[in-house]
Amino acid sequence: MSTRARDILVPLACLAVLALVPLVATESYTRHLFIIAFIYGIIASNWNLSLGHCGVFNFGHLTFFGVGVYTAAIAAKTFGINPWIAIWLGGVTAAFAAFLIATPVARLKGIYVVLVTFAFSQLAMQLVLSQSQITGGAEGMVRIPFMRIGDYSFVRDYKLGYYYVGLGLLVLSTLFLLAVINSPFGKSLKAVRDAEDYAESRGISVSTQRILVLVLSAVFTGVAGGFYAIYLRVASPEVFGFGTLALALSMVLIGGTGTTYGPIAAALALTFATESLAGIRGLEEARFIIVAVAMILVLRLAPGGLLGLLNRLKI
Amino acid sequence: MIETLLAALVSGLVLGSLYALMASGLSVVWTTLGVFNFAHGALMMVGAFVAWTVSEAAGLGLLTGIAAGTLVAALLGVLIERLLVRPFYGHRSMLLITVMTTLAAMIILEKGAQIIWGARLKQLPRLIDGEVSILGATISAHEAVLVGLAPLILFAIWRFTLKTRTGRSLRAVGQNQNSAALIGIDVPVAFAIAFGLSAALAGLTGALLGSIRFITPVMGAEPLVKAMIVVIFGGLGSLGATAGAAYLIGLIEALLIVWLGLYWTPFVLFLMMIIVLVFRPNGIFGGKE
Amino acid sequence: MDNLLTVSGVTAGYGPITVLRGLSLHLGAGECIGLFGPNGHGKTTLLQTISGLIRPTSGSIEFDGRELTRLRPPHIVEAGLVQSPQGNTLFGDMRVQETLELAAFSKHARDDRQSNLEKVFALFPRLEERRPQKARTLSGGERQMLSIGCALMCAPRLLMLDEPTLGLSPRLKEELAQAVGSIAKEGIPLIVVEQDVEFLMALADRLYLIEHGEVVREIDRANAPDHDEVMRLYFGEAAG
Amino acid sequence: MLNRRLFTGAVCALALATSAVLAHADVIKIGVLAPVTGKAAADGQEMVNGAQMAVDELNKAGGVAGHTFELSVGDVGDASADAVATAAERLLGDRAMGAIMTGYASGSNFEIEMMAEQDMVYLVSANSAQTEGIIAPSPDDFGTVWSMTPSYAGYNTEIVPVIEGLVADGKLTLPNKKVAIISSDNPYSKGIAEGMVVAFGEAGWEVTENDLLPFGEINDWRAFLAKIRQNPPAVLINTDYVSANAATFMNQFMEDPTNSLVFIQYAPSVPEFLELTKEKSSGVVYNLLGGVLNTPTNPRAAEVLGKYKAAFGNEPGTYGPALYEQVLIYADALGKVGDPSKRAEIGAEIAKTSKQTAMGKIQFDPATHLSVQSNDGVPIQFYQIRDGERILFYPDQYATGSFEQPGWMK
Repeated sequence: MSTRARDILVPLACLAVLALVPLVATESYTRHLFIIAFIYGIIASNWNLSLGHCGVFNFGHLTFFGVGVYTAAIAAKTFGINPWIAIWLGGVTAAFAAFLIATPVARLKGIYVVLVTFAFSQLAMQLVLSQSQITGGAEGMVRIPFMRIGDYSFVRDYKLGYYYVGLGLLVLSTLFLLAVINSPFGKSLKAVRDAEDYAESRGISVSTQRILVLVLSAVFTGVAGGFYAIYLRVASPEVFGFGTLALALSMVLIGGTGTTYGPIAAALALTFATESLAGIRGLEEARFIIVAVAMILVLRLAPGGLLGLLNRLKI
Repeated sequence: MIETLLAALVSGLVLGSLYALMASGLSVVWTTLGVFNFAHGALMMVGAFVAWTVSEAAGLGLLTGIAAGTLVAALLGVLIERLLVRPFYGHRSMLLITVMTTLAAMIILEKGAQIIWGARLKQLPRLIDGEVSILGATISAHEAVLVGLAPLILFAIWRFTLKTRTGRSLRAVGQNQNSAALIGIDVPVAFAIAFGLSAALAGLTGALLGSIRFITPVMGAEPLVKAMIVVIFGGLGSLGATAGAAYLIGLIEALLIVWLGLYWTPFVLFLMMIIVLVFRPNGIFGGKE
Repeated sequence: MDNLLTVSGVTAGYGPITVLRGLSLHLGAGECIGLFGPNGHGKTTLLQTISGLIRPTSGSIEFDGRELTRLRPPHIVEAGLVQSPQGNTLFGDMRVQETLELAAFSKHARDDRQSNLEKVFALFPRLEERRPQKARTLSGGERQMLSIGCALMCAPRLLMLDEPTLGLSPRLKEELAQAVGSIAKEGIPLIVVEQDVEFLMALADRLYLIEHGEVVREIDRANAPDHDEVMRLYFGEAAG
Repeated sequence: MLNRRLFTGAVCALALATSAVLAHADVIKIGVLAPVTGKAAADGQEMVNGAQMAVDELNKAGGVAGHTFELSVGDVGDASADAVATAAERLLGDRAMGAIMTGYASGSNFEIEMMAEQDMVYLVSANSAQTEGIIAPSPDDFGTVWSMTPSYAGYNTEIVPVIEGLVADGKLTLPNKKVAIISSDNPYSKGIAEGMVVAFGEAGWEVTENDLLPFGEINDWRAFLAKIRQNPPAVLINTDYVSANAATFMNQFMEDPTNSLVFIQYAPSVPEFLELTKEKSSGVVYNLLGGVLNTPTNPRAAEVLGKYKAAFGNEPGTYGPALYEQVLIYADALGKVGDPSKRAEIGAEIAKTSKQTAMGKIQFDPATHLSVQSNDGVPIQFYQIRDGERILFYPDQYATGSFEQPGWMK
């Protein structure tokens, strides 16, 4: 099979399988896991746009997600905006937040990027906690309106509706990422990552590019956050917490920073793998250790991620 | 008003001493290897737990416990260097890869501690009981010991890096690895020493802190963040600047708590950190690049 | 086997890029040799490979009858094979005195630390003046002197100098050339990498021309070409 | 609200399917939704232990209505919404699941709606204000969800008459009528602090400090205490319920105590608080609503505590006994209904509960689904810690001792 065909046919086949899953998985638990995996897939693959494709080590990516969560929650609950619109508002505010973070970060390098973006995420969490009359503070917001189409309510359909909304968002996000990566802009990203000085000598403005890439990576991350709030009907400050960050990061790394599909595949694999361990009593702590060890092993043995490894082996 | 200010001053001194011990360890690894060790706080926690096991559970006394905590943390530090840092030397994005591997080490240590020591809070007895009054503000005698001990330890590290062969070799490796190797310094050994020394400092700090705060698997997280702020303020590099920044941040924090309340203090500290990073990435004491 | 150093068939490089391609050369006891050739063709890589900074993919390096190929830099320095790297700042934040003291790091060099220090200061009086200064504040020539001084502090049995006069003013160049000459006179065997072939010809017993990671010509004092031929060798062939 | 009718059919179909499974199953699973890992793991372990204890006991007695029980744990970790929802979904998705218990799972209790949507029996201990907020607008939609804790309103107001009563009885001498309050930014602490400010104000007290802290780990209370020492109040109240924070507060207060009665919300009831403060906390006052009522007049509590200690080797806080009682309340209701798949009926049976438990006599309020607070039901209990002992001094009918002026007060 030619590479070209493989790049198109394999994802399409996967998509077809995912589209048929709800016919087989009729109980809501499995569907729920898929929905959570789709959300993490969007987070991880978009994070990979800045981390893998542009080499910006953004430690505040989950801030964009959190901003999306709270935007949708406040829009839908406080202002009564239709949830279908509210989730897209999450993308808008996340992009704006990304712009705020990106402006100072664009000029920095290496560890400083890690530290500033980390500080920003802490700042965002403090803001959410302190503005409790708007955000619900430490306890968050509950009873966020759910989705419906006409008379069809997305509650009590065993998550069928949410499954397809989640899958749809994942597809849109992936198409968006592919479009970005294959555009001339996307190609210039690689140039910056691999040879910054050379890129600058060719007239590519590195800082403008970094700002743009952070903003682009925030859009669907924010939308995913909005969907997360509407789907779970809750917004709570734990989304800024370290646990979510570590999990998403391990998805990016295990999936492979060079690919678009790697983090998505890793999101699906890790969600189901950790969940299958979660049911075993006594292993609750151990599953985090297993994920951390897997992350180290991938970094040591297959720096391109597991999907990158498969690609190299021509499977 | 004056009394409140003095109380803040003393409080800042206690915080500053703690931050100085934490940050100097972080800084030793950073200056020698160019690695930002996110597992530093977790090593501190391990030091506290081991000290507790030896001194309380096994009943061998507090000083033995502190020594054991320091030693175990040091060994773990060497192990982390060997397994999680050394394989990536010379890699193009070594700095960022080691951010991730040390993060993974942090998760493993924290979760492992929870499995080993359980979820219930623990505390060590104090080195000395009773209270001490400084400038009209009262702190526990144990904290007074910490305040006195921190400058001594910092001074010892400073002399070590300045005057001893091993200490100088760490500095040499930090400044130019190849040249260091060419005069016969064993670079990997220097890296292991730096990591071990830094981890020993973390373990010692943790064991001392375990008498003031409570020992939990996540007790290292907050001090790590503060140490990060300190190292950034001081400028990633010199030990003296780091120590100065530690006391400065401790004082600022204590004053902020008085003026703004505990509520907004962390917010302002993070904001300051961002401003310093953006406008003076080499720290407030650091020179231009 | 009389040779102090034998390099045979060494292939080495940086990651996927191969720089040295089966290079061989040797240095007899008490001999000084010079390496020259165009930039980027492997002279520095060769020195780094001998010092153990780069591990060769094939070939062998023998020093004083001992196989060095798999040894790491500290053990090579311990054996007495020392390199003074190309004009760099060494350890910018360290003082001159400190740097020199530290340089006597290996076990065998430690005992002679004091006498070696005196020798270095005798050789480079300027360094003695600059003792309390930090390395980053030194001039280019002084840095070069410090670098050579450091190498001497290691009590070398074979000293490798990588372009000791690079980028220096003619006056300083002269000063350094004299110092290197007196090191050679003291009986320390040298391998010197230089662009200045005339300087090499005056110093070395034999010269190797290195191009594309190979020795393309060995020049003996006996069959020494005249100045014009050297120039042609150097520029003509390199360009072609 | 919930668009019920549309999906009644689907729900019925599922109910039939599950009943087919459950009717033949000998083993009913009891889920525990708890923070088994992460910061609150100590609470989570205790919840699991308490439920395990009840399950073992029921099984030893031969089960209920022919069914035996098995525990299934859903870890909510650090309580992020997806972790809670995923753990809840896993438990809900298990066809053999008969009921789910928790002390607390999320801070917001949002999972209550997930439970109600599937008519899952869900018994909760903490966060009764959030529970009330979700259930009170339409209690009928939450027929299977019940809270062991009464409304927190008592926390806001009862403290004033209790303190004034102590003064009137001559057991407590106060230097002035000032009160200083510090709270932490979470609905529980903040809500109670706000309620107290009102209650003290109405009783003619002067509130000298009313500070708010960020929610989380607090290692240094000295700046606040310095302000207290400037203007010592008669009563010093801290509503931060995190036991480590409260223990630090107590230790630092005792470095230079003022002539003030110290009241700390909830935290002193946690066994760790005593271990961590030792003699330093002798004299501190706290109260409990829905906590273990360990007095001679309620022998049930001593019995449960004794069993827990025998089984797990340490003293439990509230959640061990609470989860134990929750499982037994479910078992009672199951015994009456017989069929574990008739969860709505079991919920209705739980509503009728009137049972003497370790927390007092549990009865549920149909309007809020919370347990009812009263001196005959679940009382508010005031304790003083003295020399490592917890002395219940109010209400009188349960008292195990009487209040004494703390040693540090003049």
